[in-house]
Amino acid sequence: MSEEIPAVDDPEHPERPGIEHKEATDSSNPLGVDRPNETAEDYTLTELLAVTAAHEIADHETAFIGVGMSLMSGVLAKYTHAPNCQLVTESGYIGSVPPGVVQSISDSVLGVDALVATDQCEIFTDNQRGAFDVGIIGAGQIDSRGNTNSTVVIGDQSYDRPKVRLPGSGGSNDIMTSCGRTVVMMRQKRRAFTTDVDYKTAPGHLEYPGHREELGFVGKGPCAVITDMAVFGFDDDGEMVLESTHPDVPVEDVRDEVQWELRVADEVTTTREPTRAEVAMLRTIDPADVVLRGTDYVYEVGFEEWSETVLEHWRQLQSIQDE
Amino acid sequence: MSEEIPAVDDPEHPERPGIEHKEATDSSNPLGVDRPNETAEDYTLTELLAVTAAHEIADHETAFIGVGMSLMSGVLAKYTHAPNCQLVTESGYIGSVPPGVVQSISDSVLGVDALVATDQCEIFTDNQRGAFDVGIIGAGQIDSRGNTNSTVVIGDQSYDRPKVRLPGSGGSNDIMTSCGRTVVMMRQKRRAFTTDVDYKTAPGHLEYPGHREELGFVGKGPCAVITDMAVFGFDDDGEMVLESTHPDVPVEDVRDEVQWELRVADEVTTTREPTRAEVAMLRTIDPADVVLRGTDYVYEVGFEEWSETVLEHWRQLQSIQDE
Amino acid sequence: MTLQNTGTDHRDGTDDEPNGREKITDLETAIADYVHDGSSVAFGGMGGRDPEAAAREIVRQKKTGLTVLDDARTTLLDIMVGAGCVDEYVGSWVGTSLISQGHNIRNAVENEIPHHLQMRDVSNFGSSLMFLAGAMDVPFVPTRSMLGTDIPEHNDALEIIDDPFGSGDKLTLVPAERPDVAIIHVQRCDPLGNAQIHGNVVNDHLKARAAEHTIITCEEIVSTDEIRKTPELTRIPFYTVDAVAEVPFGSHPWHCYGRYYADLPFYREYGLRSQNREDFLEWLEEWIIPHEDYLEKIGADRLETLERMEHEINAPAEVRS
Amino acid sequence: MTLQNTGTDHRDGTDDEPNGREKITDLETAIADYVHDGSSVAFGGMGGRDPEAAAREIVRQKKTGLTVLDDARTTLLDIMVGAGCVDEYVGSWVGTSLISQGHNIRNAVENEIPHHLQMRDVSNFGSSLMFLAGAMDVPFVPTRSMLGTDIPEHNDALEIIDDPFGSGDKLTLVPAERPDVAIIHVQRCDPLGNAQIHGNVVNDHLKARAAEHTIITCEEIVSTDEIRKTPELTRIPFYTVDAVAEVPFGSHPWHCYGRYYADLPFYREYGLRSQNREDFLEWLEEWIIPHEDYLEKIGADRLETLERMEHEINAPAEVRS
Repeated sequence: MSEEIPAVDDPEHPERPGIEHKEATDSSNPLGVDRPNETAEDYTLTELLAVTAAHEIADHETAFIGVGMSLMSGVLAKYTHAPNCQLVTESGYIGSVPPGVVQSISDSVLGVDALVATDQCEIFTDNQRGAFDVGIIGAGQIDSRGNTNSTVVIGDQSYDRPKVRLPGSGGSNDIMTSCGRTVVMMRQKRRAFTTDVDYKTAPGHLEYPGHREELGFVGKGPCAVITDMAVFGFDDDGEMVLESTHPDVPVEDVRDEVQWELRVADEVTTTREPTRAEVAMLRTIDPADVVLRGTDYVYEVGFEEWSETVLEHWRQLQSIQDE
Repeated sequence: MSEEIPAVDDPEHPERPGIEHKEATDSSNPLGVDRPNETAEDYTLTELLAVTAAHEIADHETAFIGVGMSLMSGVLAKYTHAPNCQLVTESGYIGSVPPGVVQSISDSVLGVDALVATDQCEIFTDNQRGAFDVGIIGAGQIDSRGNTNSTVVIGDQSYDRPKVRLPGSGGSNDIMTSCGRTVVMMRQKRRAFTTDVDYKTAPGHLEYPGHREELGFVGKGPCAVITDMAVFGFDDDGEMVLESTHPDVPVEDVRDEVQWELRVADEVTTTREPTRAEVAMLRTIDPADVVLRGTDYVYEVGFEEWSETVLEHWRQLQSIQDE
Repeated sequence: MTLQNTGTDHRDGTDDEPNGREKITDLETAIADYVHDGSSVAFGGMGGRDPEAAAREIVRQKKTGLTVLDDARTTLLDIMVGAGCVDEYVGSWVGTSLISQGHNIRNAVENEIPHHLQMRDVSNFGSSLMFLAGAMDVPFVPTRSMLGTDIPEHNDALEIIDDPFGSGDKLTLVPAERPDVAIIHVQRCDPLGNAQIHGNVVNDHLKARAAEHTIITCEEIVSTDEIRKTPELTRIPFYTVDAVAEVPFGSHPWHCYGRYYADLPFYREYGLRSQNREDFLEWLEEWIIPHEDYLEKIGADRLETLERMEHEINAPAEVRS
Repeated sequence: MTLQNTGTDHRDGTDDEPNGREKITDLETAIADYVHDGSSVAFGGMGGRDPEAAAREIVRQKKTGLTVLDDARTTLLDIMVGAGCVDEYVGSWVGTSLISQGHNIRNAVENEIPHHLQMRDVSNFGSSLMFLAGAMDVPFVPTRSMLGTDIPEHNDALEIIDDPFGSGDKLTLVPAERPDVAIIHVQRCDPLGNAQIHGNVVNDHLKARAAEHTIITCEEIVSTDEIRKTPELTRIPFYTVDAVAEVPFGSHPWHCYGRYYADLPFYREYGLRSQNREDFLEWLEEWIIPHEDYLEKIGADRLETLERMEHEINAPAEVRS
């Protein structure tokens, strides 16, 4: 890339994009919502999380995303403040414009208008080379240095016969190792924010400052953790720092859900609330609440109504895109 | 592959196909030549070599071929006795049906009707895995164990500043290492059939019996050497053995062009001569004698006549293929 | 070594098939011929273009003791584990998606029901590389993934070394895996086994190459001449393929890019009914049937709707090739 | 590390280009910006789809001290070596084809005319793997090629090791190469740098990924929407590309699959005129000119004939995509 573009190993680069309010442009309000930049009157916690994660993706960035909330945030970013970001998925699609909710990592909505359809080995080759700016992953446990566990909750048992078997790394290890920076989305639970993860699946800031560099990683590791209560960053030591709490969440409540002595920013802010435009767009991307509210109602209605509902949503989003 | 098909590491496999006369079928005489199986009345030495090499490819085999004589032989095999062989070229085409002479390894005639258009790394990955049956390569020097040199004639100079710089390995090293068996085509010259090659580019039977197996090679190495005077095989020790001489070439003349004490088969035969059908087909593949006689006349005629001649040949071969 | 030799006994002379040896068979025969008790198996796709029908046929044929060598794997593994076919899984991710949770897999790992499932974890890239190494016939391929984590601690097959070129970097060596059989579902394939993939490829090109045997199931068998029109899409060449079975809707209930969308209501029902053992066994009874019967049970209208949905978002194959 | 960051300063807000940052430039600027004296360069194609116009532009801009990191390389290397641009070549094969013999390369290696050309040999697979390792950002990739031969004896960058997994096999480790710049010619590319290749790919996808910078020259710049119709053909994605220049007939006198056939009479003339130094210098004088002038000198009729020839054997791009 040309000289003036900061590189991943440029200390400036892994900084997260700002989330200050910007003047809405047409591309950030494609639905034509009234007063698009005003705080939404009603929004759910999940919508707040999706919007917060979306703002971790800046315009023109390549964003390595998975299913569920991760992809929802990527699609929201692309339809709002980051129209030139390009989405990358590990199954082999780059630059697609998904017209709706994604159910699996090879969901054919990820093929819609893709720039590249290739294989997984090539995607992760490029990831290892440092081609991607930001990744968004999930995890079951996390420690104060952002090391995550999505493999096993061992408890007093063993890896082979654990208390809870989780899905496994998927791409989360590879993304945390090599992606420019990584955002982790998790539930804020004391048992999950642990002093010692049962199994280290993906490398956060590892054991000590400089540990990642020693191992030769091109990625800068976790830059943010977004939970249902708060947003955390990481300080120069690689320790998690509480940056903001969601509206009406006291700092103490967050502390209670963390096993270690939590570092807290000098000025803990309140997480920026979603705008009217953002909430409207989210509801257009996922009108059936599959991701956002985790409800199954669209599947309960029977096959015919399901298929008609899905088709209708696709057409709606595609018409936005065509404009 | 299914159980009944012999594997590369099956000792039976690397045996070369017989070249006994077979009843001509339609596919082996697509030009409809009279008395197709009779020995051609007039043929050149180069035509003899091309036909001899073609018979090293059996029907249904995958043949890894290069430009020039190697490809000419592959195309001839496909148009005559081996209609189901599939040609593989290192630039990334598999299964093409070239309508004429090939000028480079990415010649677009190699793209004609290809089954696969892929990359070089994948072709050599498959080669290393043992996917290909027979390769045909050239070389500048060869020793009694079939080790070849196509890199440098050093003489009393050095690798860096050699007497003669040759083109280099190309794919010949990779083919000799991993292809099921390899045929080498060379000029019979005493200075080329040497007791010690100046530089070992491609591995023949290396230093001693079992040496290839020790290194873990999947390919069986050189199975035949075809020159302008003779055809050689290799015995169980990995030593070259004179099998046949071309018509009117005495065994002694061949010995004179070999630096070592040549092993000679109990019964040295005369190389089978080309048939009328084979010579007719060769002249259709290369009517301008670019490969077969090494003449440049088609380029001397001027651009317009050249292009018309080439187009005409393509159409002729394509009409054969369509039948 | 078996990925070789489209050829056969060279001395048996001519063969009248103009395009070489044909490999067409039916699904039942393909599974019976290549998947045996104790086999290691890799499946293609990844929550899309998965060979679901082939996996159900494995269950129907009551194969046991299988090792699944894979990347991320969803429904078909959960069904096979619940049915008792699988002893070990080597891969990067198990589970399903939003609306189903891999209940059988958890039950096997945590509770040994129906019996214990041995897990050997790698990352997704690790999974690609184990097939790449197998495809290349080298003992390993190096990566930076998995360093500093517990993945190599619990997967003895992985080695950590110092870069022999002296950079001071550490590297994870991912050893080659060579499944006994790879089963890949694609949109189209010719009788010789030239398999074309529209859309994303995941690790299918590598699995077919790494495996000792490869079964292609496809939506449609097309002529070799049809393949020649778009040689760039032939990601799996004939010489890596042993059997070709035409299995329309072979990925149902998952997606097949350009052909049909995922049947998510069906999939959700599986998620609900796999939550307890008794319901799951009933589900097996109901749905582990020959593929033709399965499709009939789903119903032509429903399948047609899934096709219509996919064509709404991605151009159908006849337009694309 | 430079293969990264389509992004830029995230804080500079919106950008009105609907499809992201455009990278269109002209050939002269692209070469001036990315190829410097002493640069290491990899060229795409291989006796077909070679970036001949780009190489002539390098000669025209009198770049010196270049290292060419490559696989097999023909005319363009011979011209550059004869013109004194190149100090070192790392690759698998040099020369030309049937009717020309790489006279300048031999003259440089054997006789130091115009100055010595340092050679570092690898096999063809070795060449693919040095770019694969560079693309993967690992120090090496192992292979069985080159074992038992003199290639590693004269190429100190290659290492022979015993398989650390204890198979007893030896392996050749091919070290990563990262050219300063890769120059790849393709049939079509969009303004973002999504480069599509029809027909064979050779090592181009790996070279673009291994290189610090990539210049795409293309027959035709097409819209991003056009690229989206056949995403399987995008072998070089935008994030590996720095500059895109539309250079019609950019591979002349070589072939460009689906576009035009090789101009073999032109090529033969080069072969004849490069046999001695004086004739070669005259050839340089005559043909090292801006690409537009070059094409005019070749003549529109002749170029059209080459297109007609190629279309006779391979369907043109507009039919294929």
